[in-house]
Parts: sequence; C-alpha cells; structure tokens
Amino acid sequence: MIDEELVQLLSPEGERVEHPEYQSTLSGDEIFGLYRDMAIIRRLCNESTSLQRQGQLALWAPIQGQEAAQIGAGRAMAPTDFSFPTYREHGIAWCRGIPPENMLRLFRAVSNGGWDPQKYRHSVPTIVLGNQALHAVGYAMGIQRDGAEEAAITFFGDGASSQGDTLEAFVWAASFNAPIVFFCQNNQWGISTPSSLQSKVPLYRRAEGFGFPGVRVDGNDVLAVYEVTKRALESARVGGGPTLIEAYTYRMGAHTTSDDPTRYRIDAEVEVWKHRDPVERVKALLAREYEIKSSAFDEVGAEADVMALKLREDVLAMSRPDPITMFDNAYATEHPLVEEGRREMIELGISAGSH
Amino acid sequence: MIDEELVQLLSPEGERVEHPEYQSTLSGDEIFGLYRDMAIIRRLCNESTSLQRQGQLALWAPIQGQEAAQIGAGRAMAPTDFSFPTYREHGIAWCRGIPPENMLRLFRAVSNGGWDPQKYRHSVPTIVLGNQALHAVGYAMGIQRDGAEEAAITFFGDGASSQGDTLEAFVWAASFNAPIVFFCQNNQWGISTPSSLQSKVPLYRRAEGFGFPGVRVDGNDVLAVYEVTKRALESARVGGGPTLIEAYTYRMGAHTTSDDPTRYRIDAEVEVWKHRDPVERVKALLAREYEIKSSAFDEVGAEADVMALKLREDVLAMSRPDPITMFDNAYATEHPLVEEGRREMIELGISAGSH
Amino acid sequence: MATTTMTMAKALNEGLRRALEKDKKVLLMGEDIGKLGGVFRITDGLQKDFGEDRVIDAPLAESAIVGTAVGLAIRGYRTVCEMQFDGFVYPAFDQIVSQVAKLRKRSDGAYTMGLVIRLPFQGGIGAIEHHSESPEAYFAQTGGLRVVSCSTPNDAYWMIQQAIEHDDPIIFCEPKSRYWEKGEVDLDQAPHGLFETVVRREGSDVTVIGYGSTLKTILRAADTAATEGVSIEVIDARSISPLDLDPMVRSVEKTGRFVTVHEAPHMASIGSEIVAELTQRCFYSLRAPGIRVSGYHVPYPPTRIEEDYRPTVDRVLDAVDRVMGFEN
Amino acid sequence: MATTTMTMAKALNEGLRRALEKDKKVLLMGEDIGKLGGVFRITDGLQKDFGEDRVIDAPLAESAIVGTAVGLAIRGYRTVCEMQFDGFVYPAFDQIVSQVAKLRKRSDGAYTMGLVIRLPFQGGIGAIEHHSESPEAYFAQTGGLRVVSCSTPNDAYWMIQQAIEHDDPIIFCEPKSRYWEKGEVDLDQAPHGLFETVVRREGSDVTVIGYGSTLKTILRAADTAATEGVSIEVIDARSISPLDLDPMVRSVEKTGRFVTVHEAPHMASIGSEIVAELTQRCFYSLRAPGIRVSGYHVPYPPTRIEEDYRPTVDRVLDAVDRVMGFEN
Ligand SMILES: Cc1ncc(C[n+]2csc(CCOP(=O)(O)OP(=O)(O)O)c2C)c(N)n1
Ligand SMILES: Cc1ncc(C[n+]2csc(CCOP(=O)(O)OP(=O)(O)O)c2C)c(N)n1
Ligand SMILES: [Mg+2]
Ligand SMILES: [Mg+2]
Repeated sequence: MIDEELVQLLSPEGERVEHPEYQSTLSGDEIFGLYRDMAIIRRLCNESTSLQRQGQLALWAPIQGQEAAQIGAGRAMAPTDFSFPTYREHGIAWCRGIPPENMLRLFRAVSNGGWDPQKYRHSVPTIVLGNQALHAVGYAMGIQRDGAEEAAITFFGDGASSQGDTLEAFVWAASFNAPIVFFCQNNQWGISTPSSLQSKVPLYRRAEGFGFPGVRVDGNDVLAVYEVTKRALESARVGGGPTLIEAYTYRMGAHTTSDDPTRYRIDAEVEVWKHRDPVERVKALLAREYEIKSSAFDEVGAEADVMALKLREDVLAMSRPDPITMFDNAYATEHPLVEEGRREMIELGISAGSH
Repeated sequence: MIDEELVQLLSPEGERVEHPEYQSTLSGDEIFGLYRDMAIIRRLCNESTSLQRQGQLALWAPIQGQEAAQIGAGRAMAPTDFSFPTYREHGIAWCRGIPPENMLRLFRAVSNGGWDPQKYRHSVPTIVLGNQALHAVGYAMGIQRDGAEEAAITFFGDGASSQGDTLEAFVWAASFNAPIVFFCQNNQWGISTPSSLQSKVPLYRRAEGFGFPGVRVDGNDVLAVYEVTKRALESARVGGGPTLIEAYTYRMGAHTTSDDPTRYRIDAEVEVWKHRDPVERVKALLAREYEIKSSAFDEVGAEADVMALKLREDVLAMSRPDPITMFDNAYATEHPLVEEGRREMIELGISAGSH
Repeated sequence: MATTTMTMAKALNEGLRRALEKDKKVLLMGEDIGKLGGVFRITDGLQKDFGEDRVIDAPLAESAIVGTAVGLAIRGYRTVCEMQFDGFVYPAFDQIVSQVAKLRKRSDGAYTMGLVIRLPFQGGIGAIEHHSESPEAYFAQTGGLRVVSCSTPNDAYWMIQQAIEHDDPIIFCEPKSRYWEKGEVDLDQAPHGLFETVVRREGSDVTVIGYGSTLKTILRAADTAATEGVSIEVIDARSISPLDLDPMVRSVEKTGRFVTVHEAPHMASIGSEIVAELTQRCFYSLRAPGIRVSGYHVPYPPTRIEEDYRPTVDRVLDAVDRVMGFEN
Repeated sequence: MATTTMTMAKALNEGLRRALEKDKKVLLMGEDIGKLGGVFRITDGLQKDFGEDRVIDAPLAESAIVGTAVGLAIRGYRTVCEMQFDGFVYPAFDQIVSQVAKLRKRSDGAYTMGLVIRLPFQGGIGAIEHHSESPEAYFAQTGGLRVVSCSTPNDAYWMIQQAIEHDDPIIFCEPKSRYWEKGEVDLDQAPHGLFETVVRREGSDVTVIGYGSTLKTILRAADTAATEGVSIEVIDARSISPLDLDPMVRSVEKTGRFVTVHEAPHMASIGSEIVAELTQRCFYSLRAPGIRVSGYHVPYPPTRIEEDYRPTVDRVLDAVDRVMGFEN
C-alpha cells in the first residue's frame, strides 16, 4: 500500500515518517486528543451496531477503520467552516459537537436528519450519492460573496465519485475557484462494488484534469489526514481554490448492518487492513514517543463507556414521533394539502400512541 | 494558439508541420477528397442559413469554422463504426452518407430526427447536452459483447463537457475499457459561455484523471484531425479502450440562427480565427504541394452549387407532415391513449391540409 | 395607479430587477443569462447593473445550477435559477425532488429553501425538440414544492417577486409563447396573492380552467362560444400546486359543467387532479363529468404540427360542446 | 399445471433467469447485482451462471446505467436495469424522459427501446429516507413509457418476462415490502397479459382499486368490511400506464362507488387519473364521487411513523364508509 503518491506521517507501526511537503504540527496533547476522539467514536460505532442488533435501530452504517480519516479531517476544520456529509460521517459529526444521540435519530428512523445543521455548521446527512457535493460548492460560492475567510468541505465515498453530481461539483468548484475541499474517503468498497470499478487510476488524480490539485493521503494516519486537510482548508479560505483529498482507507465492517460482506470480499483482505488500524497506530506513537501510560488510555476507555451508556439510554428514550409531526416543516408556510392531511389524521384518531 | 500540446500537421498557411507522433498518411487525391467534403459541407451550411433567413427553416446550427474537425473525424471512421452526434454534426452526417435534405428535416421542424440511424450507423441528433455520450458508451459495450472489431464515437461540445452525463460516460468508458472515442469540438463557445468557464485547464487533460489518454488536436487542420481520430478509433477497435480528442477550433458563426453573438464576443476574436480557416488551409496545401489547378477547385464549387440547388428544392418540397403522424412510432405496439388521440384527431377532421 | 404597458418578457425583467434591488441576497443563475441576457432576454441588462457575482453565468449543467442554489440557500441566499428551456430541467430533477423539496423537512425547519426555478414552459414557438415541454405535473406531484404559472404581464411582474420573497421553493412556469405579448402592468400593487386562482371572464354555462399559454386560447374560445350563445366562465388557475380550488368550486356550482385545458398529456395531470377534486366537491352540482383537453400521450411532435398537439380553440370548443350535450 | 410456492423475490429471480436463458440479448445491469445478488437478492446467483458480461455490476451512477442501456438497445440488446431503490431513479430521470421515452419516435421507429427499468418501490420496510418512494406517476405522465406493477409472486414471475420481451420501454415497479411474501407460481402459463387489469376479489357494494403493495391492504380491508356486511370488489390495476380501464368500468357500473389506493401523494396521481376517467365513463352509474386514499403531500416521513403515511386498512375502510354514506 505504501506508495510514492501517498502522504503518510505515521507508519502502520506508529513510527514517524518523513514527508517532503507535510510535517506534523501537533503537540503530544493534541495527538492524545485525536486518539481520544477516535477511541470514543469507535465505541460509539460499536454501541450503535449492538443497538441495531438488539432491534433498537433500523440500520447502522459503521465507520470502523475510517476513524483517522474522519477525526483527522474533522479536527482540521475551523468552527466557521461548514461541512456537507453523507450518511457515514459520524466522526465528523462528533468533531462538530453534535450530540451522539442526535446522530442516531436517522438510524432509529425517528428523523430524516437529526440535528440543527445551521447550529453545528454541519449539514444534514445526504443519502443520495453525490448530491451534497453541489450543495457544498454552492455554499462555498456564498462564502465568496460574503467575502468571508471560511471554507466548505464535503465528504463522499469512492463509489459516489462516479456520480454526475460529484463530477459537476468539480467543474463548478474549478470554474468559480470556490473555497471548498472535496474529501473522498476511498474505503475500497461501495457496498459490494470495488473502488477499481469506479476508477482505473488513483482517484485523487481526477482533480488535476479539472484544474485543481488532488492529494492522496493515508486515511488511516490521523496525523497525515489532519495536516493535509488543514492545509487544503487554509488554502481554500484565502482564495487558493478547491482541493481534492483522497483518504485511502478501508471499511473494516459491513456497508451497513443490512449488508453481508462475506458475499463479495475475502477475509484475507480484511486481515491485511487490520494491521493498519488507525487507532492502534496513534496509540503506539503516544505510548512510545510521549510515554503515555496505559492508565491514560484506560481513562479514555472509561469515558467512552460513559458516553456509550448515555447514548444507549438516550436512544431507548427516543420514542416514536407523533405521526402528526410528518406535516411539520414540509413547507415554510400554510399549505392546503398539508392541512387536509393533518385534519384527516386527527379525524382518524391517529396519535403517537396508536401503533 | 499553436502550443506544445496541440497536434498539428498543417499550418494555418497550409504548410506541412512535423509532429513527433503523427504523420499524415493521405495521398494528394485523398486530401483533395477532404477538401471537397469541406467545401461542399460549407456550401450546405450557407444554403441552410439562407433557407432559414428566407423562412424555410425554423432554425439552423451553422458549422463554419468546424469543417476540418468534422470532415477529419467523419472520414477517419470505418463504415462499421457508429457515431452519436449532437445537433451540429452536419459534417459527420455527410461523411456517413446521409442525404443533405435528411439533415434539414429537424431544422424544418418536420421531424425530430431525420434519417434512419441504423442504416447510416449515425444516431439521431441529440439536443440534450451530454445524453448521447452515455448512449455511445453503451453501444460500445454492445460491441464488446459481440466481439466485433468496431468502435463507437461520440461528439459533444466544450459546453457539454460540464454535464454529468458526459463525465459519467468517461467513468464508464474507463471502467469497461469500452471501444469508444470521445470527440469534443472545443469551438470556444457554448452559446455565450466561453469555454474558459467550463474548464480552467485544456479540456483534453480531463481524460487522464479518468484513466485514459486525451489528445488536443488543431481542429482546423483536417490532416491532423484525420490522423488523430483514425488512430484513436483503431486503438478502440482492438481493445485499447477510450480516447478523448479535443478538437481545438472555433465557431465562426452564430450558435444558431436565433443567436446574436455580437452581444457577447468581439469582432477581433473572429478576425483572428479567420486566418486559421480550415478550408483555405488545405486548399493552399493542394495548390502548392499537389499543384491542383483553380479549375479543379471551381469544379468542386460547381458540384457544391448543384448540391445546394437540389437541397433547396428538396427542402421546399418537404411539406408539413400529416398531424396524425404524431401518433406513429410513439410506441412499438398498440396503446389505448395513442389510439384515443388518433381517434379524436380524426373526429375533429384534422388533416395535413388543415393549417 | 401607475400602470404601464409592456411584454411579459419585459415584465419579468422588471420584476427580477426589483427583486435584486430590494434584497441583496437575491441572486440570478443560469446559462447565458449574463451578457446575452438569456436566450429569451429575460435577464437583459441585469448582469451589467448588478454584477457578475449576483447575476451568474453558469457552466452548462442544470443539476449543478440547482444543487449550488441549494448550497447558496443554506448560506442565506435566494437564487433564481433559470432553466434555459423546460426540456432541460430533467438533469436537475434529482436535486429538485430529493433535495430542494425535502431539505426543509429533513433539517426540521433549519433550512429555508428560498429558491425559484424559472421554467419557460409549454410550446407554440416552433422550436426543435425538448423546447416545448410541460413538466408541471411532475413537480405538482412532489410534496415540498410549489408550482405557479403566469399568463399576463402583470402577473409575471408580481408573481416573480412574490415567488422570490416566498420561503418555499417554487417552480415558476412561464408560458414562453406569450413572452412577447403586451399587457398593462400595475407597478404599485400586486393584483392577487401568489397562490390565488382568478376568474378571468365570467360566464354561466361552462367553466373552463387553464393556466399559462392556454388562457389566451380559452379566452378566444369564450369569444367564439359567446357568438353561439354559450357563456363560458374562464378561470386562470395561476397556482398549479397547491390548487386554489374554492373559486373553481364556486364557478362549477354555478355552471354545473367544466373543462380543463393544458398542454401536458392528460394522464396523471393537473387536469386529472382538477377533475378528481371538483367531482368530489361539486358532485351534485355536476350536470356532466369534467373533460380534459390536453396534449397527447406521445413525445412532443415536430413543431410544424405542434398546433394540432396543443389544445386549440377548436378542441376547447369541442370539449365545451361535449359537456354541454353530455349524455352517457 | 405445474405450480410451486415461492416468494416474490424468488419469483423475480426465476423470471429473470428464464429471460436470460431464452434470449442471449438479455442483459442485467445495476449496482451490486453481481456477487451480492442485489441488496434484495433479486439477482442472486445470476452473475455466477450467466457471467459478468451479461449480469453487469455497474459503477455507481444511475444516469449512466440507463444511458448505456439505451446504447445497448441501439445495438440490439435488451437490458434490465435495476435501480437499487425508488429514490435513486431520479438521477436517471433525464435519460428516461428525454431519451428512453422518445428515441423510438425520434428515430421514426428505427430504434427499439427494449429495456426494462426495475424499481423496488413503495415503503413499508422501515428503511431510511429515499428508500420508500412512489414515483410511478412521473413515468405515467410521460408519453413513450409504460409502467406496470406486480402484486403477487405469480405476476412477478410472468410480468418480468413479458416486460423484457415487450418492445416498448417499461418501468417495472416492484412492491419491495412484498418481496418476502410467498404465493403460488404457475411455471407453465402466464395468467394474464402484461397490460391487463385483474379483479382480485368480487364484490357488489364498492370497487377498490390499487396496485403493488396496497393490494394486500385492500384485500384485508375487504375481509373486515365483509364482516360488517359491506361487499368490496378488489381490483389490481397491474398496468399503471396505460390503465386497462374496461374492467374498472364494468366493476363501477355494478357497484356505483369506488376508491383508489396508492402510496404516492394524491396530487396529479394515478388515483386522480382513475377518478377522472371513471367519472367520465361511469357518470350516470356513480352514486358517489370516487375517493383517493394515498400518501400525504409531504416528504416521506421517518419510517417509525410510515404506517400512518401509507394507506392503512383503517384508511381504506374510512374511505369506503365515506363513499357508502356519501352526501354532498
Ligand atoms: C444515487 C444513489 N444511488 C444508490 C444509492 C445506494 N447506495 C447507498 S450507499 C452506496 C454505496 C456508496 O459507496 P461509497 O460512495 O464508496 O460510500 P461508502 O458507503 O463506502 O462510504 C449505494 C450504492 C444511493 N444512496 N444513492
Ligand atoms: C441539458 C441542456 N441544457 C441546455 C441546453 C441548451 N443549449 C443548447 S446548445 C447549448 C450550448 C452548447 O455548447 P457546446 O456544448 O459547446 O456545443 P456547441 O453548441 O458549441 O456546438 C445550450 C446551453 C441543452 N441543449 N441541453
Ligand atoms: Mg466506499
Ligand atoms: Mg461549443
């Protein structure tokens, strides 16, 4: 895997790697902070998977293996930046300060969103592949018109890189020199579709043909992802235009809890990637270089347990919405068909408790 | 204009240009043939413009300036290849053997197509920008499945290069290594939109990021277009996969007869391109290198006049279709709503002569 | 009352100008809308006066025009997207139905999809294929969207401003064949609310309901019918979704008969909807079932014969005859 | 008669297998349809048996799936495109309405658009957003397309084969919530033509018309109503476009009352169309106006409450009560 093109600052064994262009700027404390984020988000993911198995969630989209990509990118963002995620960006949502239970409202099927996107400057989950890339470019055009030193960042997968919307977003970002970072998590799979079916050449190279730079970063190396994303965002904020970042990583788990990856990929592949685990890697660095004690790691584990317990309680407390709420916020203003529906539902005596 | 990236075999003055990779393989007779095609198609275009001015056509999309791009590409095709045009490929249609009057049926608004696309292996005009690129890739996938040594070629403009469909076609062509040539006539304008708004870097470079080669050819140099297209088609036919050709050219006239280019572009630009006229260029070569007499050129002119006269007669003879034909070929088999419409029209007494 | 005479194209241009003046967050975006002023010149001169940042020439991709307008809306802008022709709105269909229509709901009201999609629609200008489509029913079927249509310069002037000010996303259908027709425009006061149905001509025998380009056809039919002693009440729906049904109900309760007219095919159309609603609401007043005059269920024909595809005065009168003489 | 019991999912799988066996020009294309067998396993095992050239795993782009299927059709192939879910057909909308629907006409019959677009549609499986849409009216509105829907395994088995053999492009709507329900499949003989409406249960008081997932709901409602002395005639439209109206007319002439049921919102819907047509054809037989039971005019809700969005047995019975007790 380690190829010339890949920006890497930390080896799979947790050893520093020199790079001609990028150096890690983070202190030990900051790196520990990233470790904490990753450990917690992994716990969050595990808890969610088990909640799903226990019938408490309709679905879950795990991120095991992608923690470095998401935490590195999420922590590189400034509070004033705005991100446009897919359905899998739990790590980014975490970095944006979104309460974990809010992330699960979509998966408990009690909301089509889950949080206030304006408050957290993190858009609602986008399920239709590619759609959000254009929203991000439009938002970035708004930043330009406001003369603000801010950036937009959008997330998408290797699979979504084939969608017309993603590609049109490249065109527009270049044409308007929009302050935007395209962050592609190439986790090697789009459900059962290998990323080699989406592109015969490394994905990051696609950017150049549209007129802006592409970088491939080791997506399992949180230090590298952080630096690469930070620089791209900074460049965007000061008029440097778009960058495509391909975070080369791996989806260790299933596509979602509905998926059965044994049907399409071999165990050996998963084994190889186990050795590149993003959390273990940074843990090794912290232990060796900063002499972090195992008790400190344990504390994070305990913190994660507390988070998970609260998450579980919050999810279980999330009751079925009152059906009448389906009529709320469909329109900004009164609408006769909405009123008619609301009236019908009331007449039928349907309420939150009726199922 | 003459840059490093541009494949050119003939200078604007009609002098041979050396190229490290491409040489002209054409005899004097063959070059004269290309000249003839270009002269006739230019005449066809002028006649159509005047037919439109005289109210005999609803619209016309001129190709002045793009004759070399189209004749070079059209003559490079094998009879068994299949092409997928836009609304402007009159030169390709000519090379495919489509009678000129058939090309004008669309513009006289008596047909939405105009010819039998299977017979001429030249698809119907596609007006929705980008749609045809996917058809061509699908057709090429059919060629693969048939194990045939054939290729598909699709034409589109610099403007259409921004459409999702065009870009998805790039993805698919690469993924399936489809036998296809993407032929982009970068005529610098998409109605009033300069090509610089569609791409900040030369368009041909977009291909590389998708994993297949791109070539920029002097679109006003018929010898170069011919060789570049021929090689790309040959490569496609034997499993070499897709190529993007950017024919760098200029739309000398209006976008269509409805357009007013004085609103958005300056005369000086048009003047510059006049000196790169594709027809004059090859004429100069023929006169100097092959000592073709002016009488030979005059003969072509006379031939073009005959064609134009016949075209005019044919167009004038093209009467309004019987309205009832709108129900033909909407479906392959009987359809109650179509029958209902047909019946209603008959009952209303509407016929070809009723307007 | 300061009224002045202008074409619908000019009225739209003036309406857009006024919206740009009133609110700095208003942007226009579309293909060729800058120097060229759009292929119909609706935005003529606006880029010159408001700059390239507010009147944005777009690269050629409709999904991107709408998709970026969504992002701009999230940032607080109000973008008026111009689709060059009706037939070119389909590449943006996904963004419209999956995002524009649903984002307010998905964000629990945090997002305001303040955007207008201008659609020169319907036929009648002798264009080539894809330039004469009537896609309004697709959008009317979609919860989360609103669809309106103007039929006069005065409505064009006011409705475009009302649509831009409105907080819901609006598909704004402009009958392109009427762009060059003149009418009085009252520059001081909007004649009606954006979502109001208007009776254009009173009558007592049959109610005929249309919108956009068909209004003129219907009014002509009413003239002809009047000479034959049949009194047609002409209704301009104006708001296609939601429909403002009450004025239609009042009319049909009076006349007992009605006809709907649009250029789109009749299958699952606005005509179907009006018939279904009015049948339910006016069941005992109806002396005949409502009849739909529409385009046919085939691709829009080459335009040398489009006048036999589009509802003509003859076809409207024929339908009026049929509801007048209805026997099962 | 060789009948065997299987789920609708299996019946579709077997139907596709038979089509692949019968005609070498038949291809399947879609996201994850190969090794995975599709997210619903409809194509399970087919790539293994027919190869990657005939059962094609697609890169993730719906416009490209349909657009390349058009090119394959031009080359003489018949491609069955799988849309992974209803909500993901919209990126392909442009190719469907501008090309698939219009190319036969544009080519004066030279092109046969022999392609089928499989659409797992309607809700009821507790999925997240965009996985429960009912887009059938969009396609029904479009001249040049046909739209059908199966409601039983036997229909699924036969209709998919009939659709593939048919020379017009067909939107094939599969009620995903019924994929796992079993039924008898007759492997020897098709029960009906592809475009035929079928009476699923005879009755005398009210006609209730649905398709896809709603059939089961309607049949249940009929059971309940029967215990209350109301006799419901249940009709499965099967062909959504064109509608096979004659059996509906015969039924309504008998019952004098009807209700339509689908999950899509009622505005400009198949329900509107059926009401408009039946009102016209059965005007004097109607003892009450036809009523539509449908989804609401809002984005599909989070699925914890989807059962209050989708027509329930209660809502169908309520509508039956209303037409039974109709007074204006
Ligand atoms: C337009 C569209 N088509 C299909 C789907 C169904 N779908 C959901 S996720 C997915 C795979 C996406 O792969 P990728 O972009 O690599 O993201 P990942 O899931 O790996 O994070 C597919 C096909 C969808 N959501 N949207
Ligand atoms: C999807 C779509 N959007 C808009 C149009 C309207 N339109 C017709 S031609 C054209 C410009 C196309 O430019 P280009 O691709 O460079 O081709 P050229 O006309 O220069 O040959 C536009 C915008 C269209 N035909 N299709
Ligand atoms: Mg992926
Ligand atoms: Mg061009």
